[in-house]
Amino acid sequence: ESGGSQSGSASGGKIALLLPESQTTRYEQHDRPLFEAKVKELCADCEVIYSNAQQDQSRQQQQAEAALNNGAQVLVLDPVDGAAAATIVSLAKSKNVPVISYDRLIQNAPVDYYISFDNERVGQLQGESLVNRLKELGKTAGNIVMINGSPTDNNAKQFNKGAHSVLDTSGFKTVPTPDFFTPEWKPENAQRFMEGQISQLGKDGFVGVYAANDGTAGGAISAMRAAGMNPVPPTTGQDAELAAIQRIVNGDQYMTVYKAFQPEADKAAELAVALVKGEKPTTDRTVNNGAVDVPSFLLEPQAVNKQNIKDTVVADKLYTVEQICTQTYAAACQAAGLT
Amino acid sequence: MSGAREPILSLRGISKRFGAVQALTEVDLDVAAGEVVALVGDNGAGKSTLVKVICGVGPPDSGTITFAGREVRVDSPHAAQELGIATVFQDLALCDNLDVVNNLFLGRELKRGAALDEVEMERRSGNLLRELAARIPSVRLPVASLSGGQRQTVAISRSLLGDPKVVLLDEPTAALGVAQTAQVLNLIERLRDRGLGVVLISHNMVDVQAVADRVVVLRLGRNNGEFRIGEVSNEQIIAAITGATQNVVSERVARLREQTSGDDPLTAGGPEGGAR
Amino acid sequence: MSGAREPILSLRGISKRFGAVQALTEVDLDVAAGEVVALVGDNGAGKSTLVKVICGVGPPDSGTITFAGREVRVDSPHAAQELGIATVFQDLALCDNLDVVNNLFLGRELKRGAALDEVEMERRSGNLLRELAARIPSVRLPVASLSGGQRQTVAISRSLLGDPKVVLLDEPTAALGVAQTAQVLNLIERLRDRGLGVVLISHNMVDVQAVADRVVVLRLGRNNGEFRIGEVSNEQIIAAITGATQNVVSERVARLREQTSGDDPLTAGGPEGGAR
Amino acid sequence: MTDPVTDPAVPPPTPATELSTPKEAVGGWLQTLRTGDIGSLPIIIGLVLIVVVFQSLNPTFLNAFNLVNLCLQIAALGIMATGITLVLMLGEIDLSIGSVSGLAAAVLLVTHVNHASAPLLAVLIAVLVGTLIGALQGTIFARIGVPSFIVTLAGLLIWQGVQLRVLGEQGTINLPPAGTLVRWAQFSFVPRWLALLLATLVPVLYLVFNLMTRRRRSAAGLPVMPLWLPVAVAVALFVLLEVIVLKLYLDRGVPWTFVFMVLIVVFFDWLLRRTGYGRKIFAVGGNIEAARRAGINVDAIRISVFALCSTLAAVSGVVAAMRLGFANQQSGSGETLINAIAAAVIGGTSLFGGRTRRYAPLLGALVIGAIANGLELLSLSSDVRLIVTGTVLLAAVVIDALVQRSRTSHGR
Amino acid sequence: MTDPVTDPAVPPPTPATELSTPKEAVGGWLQTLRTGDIGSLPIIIGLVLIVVVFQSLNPTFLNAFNLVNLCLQIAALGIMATGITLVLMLGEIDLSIGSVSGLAAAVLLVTHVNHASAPLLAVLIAVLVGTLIGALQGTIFARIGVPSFIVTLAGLLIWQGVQLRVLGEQGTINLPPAGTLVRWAQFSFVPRWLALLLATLVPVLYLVFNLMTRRRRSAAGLPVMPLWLPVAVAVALFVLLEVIVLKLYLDRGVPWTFVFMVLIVVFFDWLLRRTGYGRKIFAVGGNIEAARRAGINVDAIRISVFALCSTLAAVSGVVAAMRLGFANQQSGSGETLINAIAAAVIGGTSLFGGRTRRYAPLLGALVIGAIANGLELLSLSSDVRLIVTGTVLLAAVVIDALVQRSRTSHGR
Ligand SMILES: Nc1ncnc2c1ncn2[C@@H]1O[C@H](COP(=O)(O)OP(=O)(O)OP(=O)(O)O)[C@@H](O)[C@H]1O
Ligand SMILES: Nc1ncnc2c1ncn2[C@@H]1O[C@H](COP(=O)(O)OP(=O)(O)OP(=O)(O)O)[C@@H](O)[C@H]1O
Ligand SMILES: [Mg+2]
Ligand SMILES: [Mg+2]
Repeated sequence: ESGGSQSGSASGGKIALLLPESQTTRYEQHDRPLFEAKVKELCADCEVIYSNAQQDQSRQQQQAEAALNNGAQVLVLDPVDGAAAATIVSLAKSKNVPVISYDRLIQNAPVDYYISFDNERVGQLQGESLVNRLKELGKTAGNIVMINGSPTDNNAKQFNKGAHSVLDTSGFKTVPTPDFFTPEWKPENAQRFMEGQISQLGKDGFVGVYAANDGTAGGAISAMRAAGMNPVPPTTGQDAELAAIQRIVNGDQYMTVYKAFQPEADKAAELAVALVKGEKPTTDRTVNNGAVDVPSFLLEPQAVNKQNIKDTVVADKLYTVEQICTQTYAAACQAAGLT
Repeated sequence: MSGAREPILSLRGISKRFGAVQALTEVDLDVAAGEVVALVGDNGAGKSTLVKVICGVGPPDSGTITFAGREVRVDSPHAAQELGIATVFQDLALCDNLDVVNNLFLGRELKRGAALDEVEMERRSGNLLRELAARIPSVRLPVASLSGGQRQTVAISRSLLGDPKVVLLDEPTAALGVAQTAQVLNLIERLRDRGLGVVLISHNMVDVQAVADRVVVLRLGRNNGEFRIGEVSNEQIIAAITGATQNVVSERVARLREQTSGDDPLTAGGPEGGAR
Repeated sequence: MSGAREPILSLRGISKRFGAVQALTEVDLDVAAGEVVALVGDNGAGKSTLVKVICGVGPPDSGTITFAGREVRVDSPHAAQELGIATVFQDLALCDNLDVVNNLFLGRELKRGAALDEVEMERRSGNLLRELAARIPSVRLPVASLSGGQRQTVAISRSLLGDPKVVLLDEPTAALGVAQTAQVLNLIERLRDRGLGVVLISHNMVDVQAVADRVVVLRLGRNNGEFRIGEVSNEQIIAAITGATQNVVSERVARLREQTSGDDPLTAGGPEGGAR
Repeated sequence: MTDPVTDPAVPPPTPATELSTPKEAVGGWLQTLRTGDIGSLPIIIGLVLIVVVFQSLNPTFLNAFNLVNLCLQIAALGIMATGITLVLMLGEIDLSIGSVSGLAAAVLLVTHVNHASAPLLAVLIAVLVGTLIGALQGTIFARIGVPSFIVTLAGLLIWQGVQLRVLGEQGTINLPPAGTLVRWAQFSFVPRWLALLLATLVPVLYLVFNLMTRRRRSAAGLPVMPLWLPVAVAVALFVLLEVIVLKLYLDRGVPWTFVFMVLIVVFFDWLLRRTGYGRKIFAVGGNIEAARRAGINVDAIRISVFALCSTLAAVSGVVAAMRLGFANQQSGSGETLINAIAAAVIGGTSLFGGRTRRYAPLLGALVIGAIANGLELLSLSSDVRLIVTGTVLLAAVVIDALVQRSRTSHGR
Repeated sequence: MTDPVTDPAVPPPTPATELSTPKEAVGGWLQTLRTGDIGSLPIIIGLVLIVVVFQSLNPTFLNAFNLVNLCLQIAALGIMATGITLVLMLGEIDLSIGSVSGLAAAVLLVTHVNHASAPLLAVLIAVLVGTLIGALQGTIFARIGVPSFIVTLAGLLIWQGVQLRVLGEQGTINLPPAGTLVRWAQFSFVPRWLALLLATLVPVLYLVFNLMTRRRRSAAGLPVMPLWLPVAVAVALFVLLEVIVLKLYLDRGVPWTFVFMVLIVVFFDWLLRRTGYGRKIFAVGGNIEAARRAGINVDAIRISVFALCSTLAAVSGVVAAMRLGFANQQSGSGETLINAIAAAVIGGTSLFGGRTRRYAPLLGALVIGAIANGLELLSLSSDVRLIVTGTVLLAAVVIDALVQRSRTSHGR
């Protein structure tokens, strides 16, 4: 038979961690080290096989095959495309390897567990924060420029759906129609799009900007500042990148969505180690993925703005105050009470 | 020999312009079957351009081409081949990445079922080249590695493969050795005897005098005289080519004759002096 | 004329192999200043290969090159140029995308400050080409649009620009018209008179007899005899080239003489018969 | 100065002997081996080195399971590389192949899943879409004269747009997990006996054809290779194939998709080298003006080659979709294009046209596939992975370049 | 048959007259215009059409604000396209420019922000990194003989890996929002008076140089263009520049980054066409063997061109980062590479080497920039946007191809 069963001793088990991309910092810089650390802590001689699919589903399939070949006993799979990862699950099933659907839900497949923040919830959260902020500023109507993620990324569609569920009933109007999706999530593309919107609508033609993540938010903000808008209208983001936190401190970006990677990674590691040891942990919730009700651990994403930076990302030790408050942002930090 | 006979190929009023350069102006040309017509002229006179007009590589701006009594449009090399016009180009036009056999049979490969019949092509190539006294180390060498004369031999052999009715040879012997030149001249005579029409472009008056029946002179893209071999001296042809009786060639001859006082250096070495 | 004089260029035991083809075997060659050496041989004899050895384009596998009394390594065209060796290649080697002026001055452009002096280069090009009786419509045409002879004239002019000590001419007149050929022969004589060493490769015995001082014969990549002009007939040279006294050339001559019964067609047309 | 001396060592100049003495023939063959057709050897050496390195870094690399995976992984790549090889042979480029493969995948899924066409019909439609696209692009290139780079760059964008359109709202469409298509691409393997039979037949047939040609050649008085050569090649081939097959059948065996890809590579190799059509492609790529003057219909060749390339890209997209079990907006995007061209080039296809080595797409796909596969086993972080991939890729080709270089300095 | 008749209409064959009769000189110049150097006209027509179409679809397109944005948007692209034009002139390719630009951006940010280097020093270091990379890649290509496609493909991967490494944990690094670099790239505009002065000086200088050359030519007895031509061009140029400048100063004005890009394009155009170095690049791209035989150090040319290309890619990356205000892992990825090559090709650079039109990178960048910019104003869905982009791109080049084609059928 294959190499899969050759090295499968119970204690020194192998756990595969399959992550989808490296273009945003979170996976390589947070999820992976956190996960690996937790596994080490729980099971000293367990080994983590790590792969990153660089946004390419077929590569992820290849990586899953490689992991199984390497003797992985659990797949912790964050699919590039949740709707498309069923093949990997069936491959794993054929080798009796359990699959944990990590961060993104694998659809239409007999997945064993699901740990995540809900993508649609992220979109909702962005929409809610934006609308609340606008109301705070005394605005009840106007255009919101919407900058979505990549047109070829299914997750971008889910963020978009969540955001629309809030914005469409808020009294504000999203522009343009149809929705703009940023090719490749590239900040440069978002920047150029925003510049076009400013020419189109005028600098006073919109009240806020919905940007799907921090990269596109950064591009949009640069466009607005270059057009001479200062301060810029409230702008959303996602991922809690350090650069975004700094922009928030500086008052350029209004908010970002922080998905606390630590609890998510820790939970996944616990679960994986348990599965290696042959245990079957139970959960209190299930999510239907089209095929089965998947036992699930659902974590709540958090909106981060100038007010709660200290209580969220700093408290979680994601960033230290020194990291955030470099010389450039020292004054703004002072003002925001970050010291 | 010819003259009265019906021409197989007949051009009337051919003109062609490249941007600011008027390469051909109202040129006429007749070739009869079984006749060798030498087309001569100075560099840039338009000889190669005329050849390209006939063989469909560079169709004329105006003028008519009559082939075997019918007016034809030769707007592609393929059309010319269909008519039975074979050409050796001055710039050879071989595929450097293909070997000798493949260049010879390019466009008219021999088949064996769906695949090529390499064995038969190779055999025939060998025979064909032997006929022209070619010195080619192997017919499986890419033509890129052949010497100038070897390439020219390949190009000449190529033109004989398709059983043509008219053969256009644009300076076919320019790069050939003495033996190979003699073979090509022999070959031209054989072609004439088989009833083909041959157009030979050459700067070598000895060769022209040796094999041509008629000489057509181009000068600055226009017809500048036509002669029957045997009724004309080299001096007269050269005068028509250069457009003056007093020219650098006659001057050079005169000067050398003076220096060597009577012992004409150009024909020194006995009666074979003329053979190149 | 030469012979006793110290050679400016001297090759000893040059061998070169291309895969299975032994192109040159232990070839020797001497050229003195003020001497024209004709290098003759059949197609594929290795003449062009020898030229490429001398000018650094295709360094030899073994053998030595002595230039002006010093043994030298010529492993790049640049090295050859530094020594003062200029070459006209059989395959011309012009840049089709550049115009005549730029091809002429390629690698030795005239400057005016940091930029090129286009005006001066154009002026000199015109003069240079005029000297060779070139018929070129405009020196600003890309060489791709020139006729065969025009290209050859450009290549020859190119070699004269760098004030060389030795000039290698690989079939320089192959594509030239009668007037241009005469000019190039005149030019070769002028070069000799200016004390340059000239190596002339040609298949045309008339030209060889006209300008060469000495003839070196290559056959199948080896030295096959050396003659002084004036002491040798064309027949003897051709015999050395083809390796037999009874050969296709002599046969052809004999046959034609028979047919035309005494009126030698190769020299028909008066004493100028030898001029091409 | 001296009288002519006829060197007695010089053979008589009868051309017949010059063309066919057996000694020279062998020399000529050795020459060919040393110059042109040694061809694929350096890249095979590169491949072996890659295998050795990865195996030493992670012993699971040469597992039967992993080798079967490798076969499955490179099927789509090899097919696409075959297509682009044809275009590169013309000295042109087709940037649209990735998008075309993605569009074909989308069309397959939509017709098969959403419109419930029979599997074969859906495949046919998807492939036909590729053919039409290729013919269109080829025509714009050949007839209007827009550079192929621009035509196919426009294609890259346009067909990706169409792909998004075809997939519509759904974004991702799954194939029925137990359907014919998925089964064929993921779970169909050649029966062991058949694989062993094929592994025996191939060298035998090679030998038989070789001997037949040999006979015809001697009958025609042409030089022939020494007899030991085809025998040695056949034996080597036999041993290699048997070892591979036996190894693969420790796991699932030889996938049909892999066999399919190899058949495509072999067929197009035959087409290029043994048919008049292929010869014309060589000619157009080598010297387009010479080809035109030889009466070849250059436009027809160009259009047909672009059509073939797109067709193969579509086939590749279909195979990839079947193997993945779905198609989405990303099918065919990203590195698909560059990997295919890289495979062709690594295998020995010149970007300048007119030159390619035997089975270039297969060898190139093996190199790229092996690198990707081997690296997956090493659990590297993204940055290191990228750096290593680039370095190994370069290293695999350097051997080839060095061999070429020393060859050039010996005269070719 | 007849005696030779010397045609009286034929001019006497003294070559002197053939080379320089004024009539023929004008003919020759018209010829040049019709054949080679009409050059950029068709693509300018394409550009005008694009502008007309977009303006009619959305009248904000020709807004001063939008035009200023367009200038800002194409600065980085134009610089990168200038670099790749040099490589394309050799008939080679550099796939690594995107990665190099991304790496340069990362290096800039890390040195400037994390290690607090002075802005100029940081820029210098980033650009130098590009130069070194280019020299390295060029050397591997020229000396070892690995095809440039493969060397730079390896580079594409390796430098992206290094970029990730350099950016490290943070992933995204902000430039100080009010720092020198951001200010220069986003908020620095040429003063109005200076812009107007330049817009006047350029045509005047053009005319002066032209008349000086004219004088030298007649002094040397060479044919000259008719006098009205440079005057007409200068007047047209003057009007065009004034209109554009006046328009742009309805908004912020002419950005310095744009001026910087134009200067780079003009400088390299001059380098290519007016210096010995550029002439050597033409020669190597046109016929490498001829160049080698002319004594040109081909390796040196190749290495230096790759170094220049990477240097410009790095400069482009720096400009892009400054304009964006930050750099992340995506800097330089995706379409950056293909857009740069496309700009060069659209502008009239041949992929086969040895041919490029005047100011090709600028014109190409304008076309690509205008299409992208115009489409942003149209609110299209992603699929339609892709399709339209591809179609417009193709359409912009078709005019050019048609002109070329009719020209070819007239003999060139
Ligand atoms: N493609 C072209 N573009 C522009 N001009 C051309 C082209 N081809 C030929 N010419 C010009 O047309 C004229 C005639 O050229 P052609 O090649 O017919 O001369 P030729 O008589 O064959 O001369 P040669 O004896 O040197 O071969 C020349 O002045 C040449 O420059
Ligand atoms: N690059 C090469 N590769 C392989 N063989 C070559 C190469 N160059 C020349 N040869 C071979 O070397 C031999 C000599 O060639 P060379 O060009 O020197 O002949 P040549 O004397 O100049 O003939 P010609 O009179 O036809 O120009 C020929 O048989 C040729 O096929
Ligand atoms: Mg000619
Ligand atoms: Mg030669």
